[in-house]
Amino acid sequence: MALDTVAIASTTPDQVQPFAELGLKGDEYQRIREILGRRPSSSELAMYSVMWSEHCSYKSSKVHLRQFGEKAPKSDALLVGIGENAGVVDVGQGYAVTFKIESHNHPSFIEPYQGAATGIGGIVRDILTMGARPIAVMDPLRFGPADAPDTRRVLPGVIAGIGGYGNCLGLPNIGGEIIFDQTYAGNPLVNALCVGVMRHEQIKLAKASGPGNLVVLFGAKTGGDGIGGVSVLASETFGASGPAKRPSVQVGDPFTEKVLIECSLEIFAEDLVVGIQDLGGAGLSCATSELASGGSGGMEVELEKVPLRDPSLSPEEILMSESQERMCAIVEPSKIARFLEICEKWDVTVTVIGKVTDGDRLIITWHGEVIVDVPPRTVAHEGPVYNRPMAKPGYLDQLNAKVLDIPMPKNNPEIKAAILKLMSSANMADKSWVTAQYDKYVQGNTIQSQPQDSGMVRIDENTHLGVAISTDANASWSYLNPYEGAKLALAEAARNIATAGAKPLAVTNCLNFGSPEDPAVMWQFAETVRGLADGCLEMGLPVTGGNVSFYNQTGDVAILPTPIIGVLGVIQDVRTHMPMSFDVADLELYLLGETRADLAGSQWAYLHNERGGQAPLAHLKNEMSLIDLLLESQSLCNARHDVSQGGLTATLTEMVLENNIGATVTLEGDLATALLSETPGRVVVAVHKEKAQPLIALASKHKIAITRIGDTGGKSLTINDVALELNELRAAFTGTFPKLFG
Amino acid sequence: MAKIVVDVMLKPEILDPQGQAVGAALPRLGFTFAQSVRQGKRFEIEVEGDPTPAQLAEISKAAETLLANPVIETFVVRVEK
Amino acid sequence: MAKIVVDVMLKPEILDPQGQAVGAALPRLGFTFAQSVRQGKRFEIEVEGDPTPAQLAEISKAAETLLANPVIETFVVRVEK
Amino acid sequence: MKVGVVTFPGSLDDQDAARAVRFAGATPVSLWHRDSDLHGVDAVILPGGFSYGDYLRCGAISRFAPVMTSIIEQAKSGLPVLGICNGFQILCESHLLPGALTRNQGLHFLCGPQKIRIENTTSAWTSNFVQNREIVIPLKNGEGSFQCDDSTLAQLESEGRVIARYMGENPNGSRNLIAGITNARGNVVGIMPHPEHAIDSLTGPSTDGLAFFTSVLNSLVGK
Ligand SMILES: Nc1ncnc2c1ncn2[C@@H]1O[C@H](COP(=O)(O)OP(=O)(O)O)[C@@H](O)[C@H]1O
Ligand SMILES: [Mg+2]
Repeated sequence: MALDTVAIASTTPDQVQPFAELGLKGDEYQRIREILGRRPSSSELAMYSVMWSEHCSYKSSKVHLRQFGEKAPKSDALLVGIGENAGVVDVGQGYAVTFKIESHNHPSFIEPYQGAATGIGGIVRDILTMGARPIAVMDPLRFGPADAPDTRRVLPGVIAGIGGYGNCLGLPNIGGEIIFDQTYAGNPLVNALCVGVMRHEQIKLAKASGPGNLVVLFGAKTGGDGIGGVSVLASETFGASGPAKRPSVQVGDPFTEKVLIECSLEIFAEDLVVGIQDLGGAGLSCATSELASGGSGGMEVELEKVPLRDPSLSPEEILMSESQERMCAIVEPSKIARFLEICEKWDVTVTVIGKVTDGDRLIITWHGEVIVDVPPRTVAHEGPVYNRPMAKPGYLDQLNAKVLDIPMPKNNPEIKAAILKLMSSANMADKSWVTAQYDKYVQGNTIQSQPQDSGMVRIDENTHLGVAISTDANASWSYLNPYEGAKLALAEAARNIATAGAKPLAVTNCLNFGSPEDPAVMWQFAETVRGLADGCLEMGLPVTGGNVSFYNQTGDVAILPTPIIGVLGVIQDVRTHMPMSFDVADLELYLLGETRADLAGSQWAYLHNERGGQAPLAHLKNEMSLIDLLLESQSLCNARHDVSQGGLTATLTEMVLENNIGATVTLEGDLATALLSETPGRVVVAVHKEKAQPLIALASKHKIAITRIGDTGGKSLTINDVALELNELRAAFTGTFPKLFG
Repeated sequence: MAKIVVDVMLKPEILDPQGQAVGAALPRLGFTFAQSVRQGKRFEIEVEGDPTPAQLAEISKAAETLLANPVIETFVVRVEK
Repeated sequence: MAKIVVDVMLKPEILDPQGQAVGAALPRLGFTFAQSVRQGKRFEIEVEGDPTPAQLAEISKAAETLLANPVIETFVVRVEK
Repeated sequence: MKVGVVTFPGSLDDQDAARAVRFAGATPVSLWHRDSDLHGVDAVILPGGFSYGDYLRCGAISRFAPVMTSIIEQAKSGLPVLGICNGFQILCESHLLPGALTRNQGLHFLCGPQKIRIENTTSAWTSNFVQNREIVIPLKNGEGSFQCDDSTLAQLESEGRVIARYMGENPNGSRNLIAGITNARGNVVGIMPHPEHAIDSLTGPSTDGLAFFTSVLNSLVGK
């Protein structure tokens, strides 16, 4: 079959089109016909089908995500909000910071190395697109059971991919998470966060304005990557002979991206672009329609000018290709010469493929024939919106009502065994087998990285201004109560910023869920968004952007609802940052916050396959007081560490092992509960003796419970009458990953 | 001792940044003969005596599961003297 | 179009951790026949028409200066149909 | 005193190297890979990173950059040159230093603080160290295993050209635990771990790395 043009489409209204194979519903296809007043050409069909996919259009989540705008707290810090490639916040001194999380879950299951690598590549381009220099990455991850054979395939590949791509870009990896759970087998979560910094006046937006301005494509050549789905169109176009094979896997080239970053930054520095957009999901379809839609609407593109890696690509395929390491800029004609010169300097392929017009249609031609003629807003921003049915899962009440029946350690030998068991379990064990594969020093601005509570980077060497970021999610709690779970994750991330000495400022998120077509999953999602929006309002933190990943499920079984919450904070002087571990003996140890019997959803429950019970409730007022206390007591403390998964056991173990200085601790009440409960809102603090009184006074001012729990020093962690030699504890803690993954 | 060779190459439709880099470097050094360069892996496996067909089949199996990733790569097994 | 192949292998005396890792993994997967495994690189270079002896000499030159590092590697150039 | 820092496409630690030069009290001058003019610098640093993506072999493609032609020429007549990590790989590929750096024995990229011992304090880049001083600086690479034939190894050892050696467990399979070497003249030094990331204890594991950069200033003044 020959080229399908708009002219042909107008005269062949009855031609049958494979919209269902492209994932469009019957009524969605009808809507496209109504918008265009005719059937779409095959190129238009390709564009609408990708842009109206769940991934690009947010059709199931949009009605819920609105709350982030509606409930948004007043914040002077927000410079660019939801809707752009990434949100931007003001961090003072004329600096703006942009950060965002994206998921690359499914591709990482298919081809772990390339899937994860291109996940990093994609989020870095989103940050670059805002006009910012990317300065660090983070990687919250979830896998199936640690000892499952498939995890042994997926995890090392994912780690190598994240390291391989991020290291080659020269971006320090400053944090992340690795959690294992049965529900992630077959659905690993590979979320990637990037943070970037720029001056206020350098912020760039995705808009094509100014008729006569040029549409410029630069970066890698376009190949057939990631267009498996569109091959139905290609096969029609090519007829019986069939197109060359199309890869379903995208392969990344970090070197090309590194050069693209430097080239783009030089272009930005000389103020040579009017608007810019990266090419990610849906490739050119997305970039052209979003740029046009962001401006006044008119754009003409000559598609045959796109430089190809594979000359056999059809126009439909070129529009949908997800080849990596490409950008699309809008450039004034008077600046194009300099633009091309900079690309030449960096050996970056660059082509003018079209121009902005004063019309309101996006028109794409192929060797002179019009193959696309659409109102761009209908492609990019006015896709279908669904209010999907939702229902609280039937099992939940019963699950919440369950009285926990977990074996608790009863005597000293059992306590000791429990500590070793917990700290050597894959979820709690030392992750340096992973993090040693990531460059954390590059750029010379990393103040904190793994295994600290949050990652921290300096953004100005002279004024010492810095930012801290933490990502957190507790899917076990979200499973028991998605509304509270979202708030708790937010609180934890904010707390992790404050323990390090930074003030929480803004929020990003990546919402990983099962199928939105399952009312129970949709309910989990809606409750999560409601919880996060309420929580952000209460804590005064704006949501600046994020990402939704649906369809993470195997058959009927969805993953645990996993809202990864990222909080960004500011620290005026990075030299005052607070590490998680003490490096001297004879400090006093205090616990801030109260411990209750919160074992539901805990790691100890997980180790005993207990999923039931009631998640703790989030007390955000209290969390905010705790944060105030942490920020005000900065100069009094020597070290402090958040209490979260694994309870006090994990906090104390991590503190003593980090610098190899032990501690003697005395805990009141039931020792097993004190050690294993995961009550939120707690922090362990180490202070010099003479600073203890002022700290206690501040705590009482902020109405935060403070308990003296012990002293630092020695070569063991001794809790009441249970003594663990640091070497023994270390062996348990550090042995697990090398044993599992070599 | 016989030598079994397994050649593993990226499928032609898959981006090969390594081959591209080499292809771009050659002309800079004055070598202009190459139309395209692809880079792959070569495994040399030594076995005792002449390899039996069963052994070769086993090696193909190993190539498929370990030496190559069939999602993005193809491979060829052959005996080299 | 002809295909010229350049095989590059580490010299036998140079440590080959990749080959070693494959060699160690094979028996774990139930393949017990391998005496030793070495991993190298394979370049496939496409040239216009049948390669002339002069072209092959040039390719050998390119292999020596760029594709292989003679300090640690050896190489073989051949034409493949 | 001007110290050139070369930027290849894919160089990553060039800013860090320039910062280290400043910390040491000299002026960093950035040199572009395509530019064969060295702009009158008194010494040159080839920084870490993945020049040209480190495809093929680390440093194999960079060696042919125009700037390297000038550096190779002037190094032969005594210009102090320090190659860090990727820079060390480039120096070996350029045959300014013997041997080669190959894939880490554990096959992973490895990043972390590394203890090394400075064993040669006569080179242009190590003269400010005390002999056998043990220092901690970051090691971060995927291909840092130093390999050479037996006779080269014997020569390096007998001539005292091993600049630095890894302490403790061998992190990557390097022969004789070699972390860095120098040429016979002592002006060209390659080191796998990163002294430029250890000049400020706020961002690095120590300040032990600074002496590499002050050393070259001293050796230049002494001329
Ligand atoms: N969970 C979420 N919370 C807040 N904003 C979101 C969320 N999911 C998506 N968004 C916002 O919706 C917009 C579109 O997202 P997306 O299509 O992922 O952007 P891109 O294609 O640039 O990655 C972005 O501004 C993004 O920040
Ligand atoms: Mg984007």
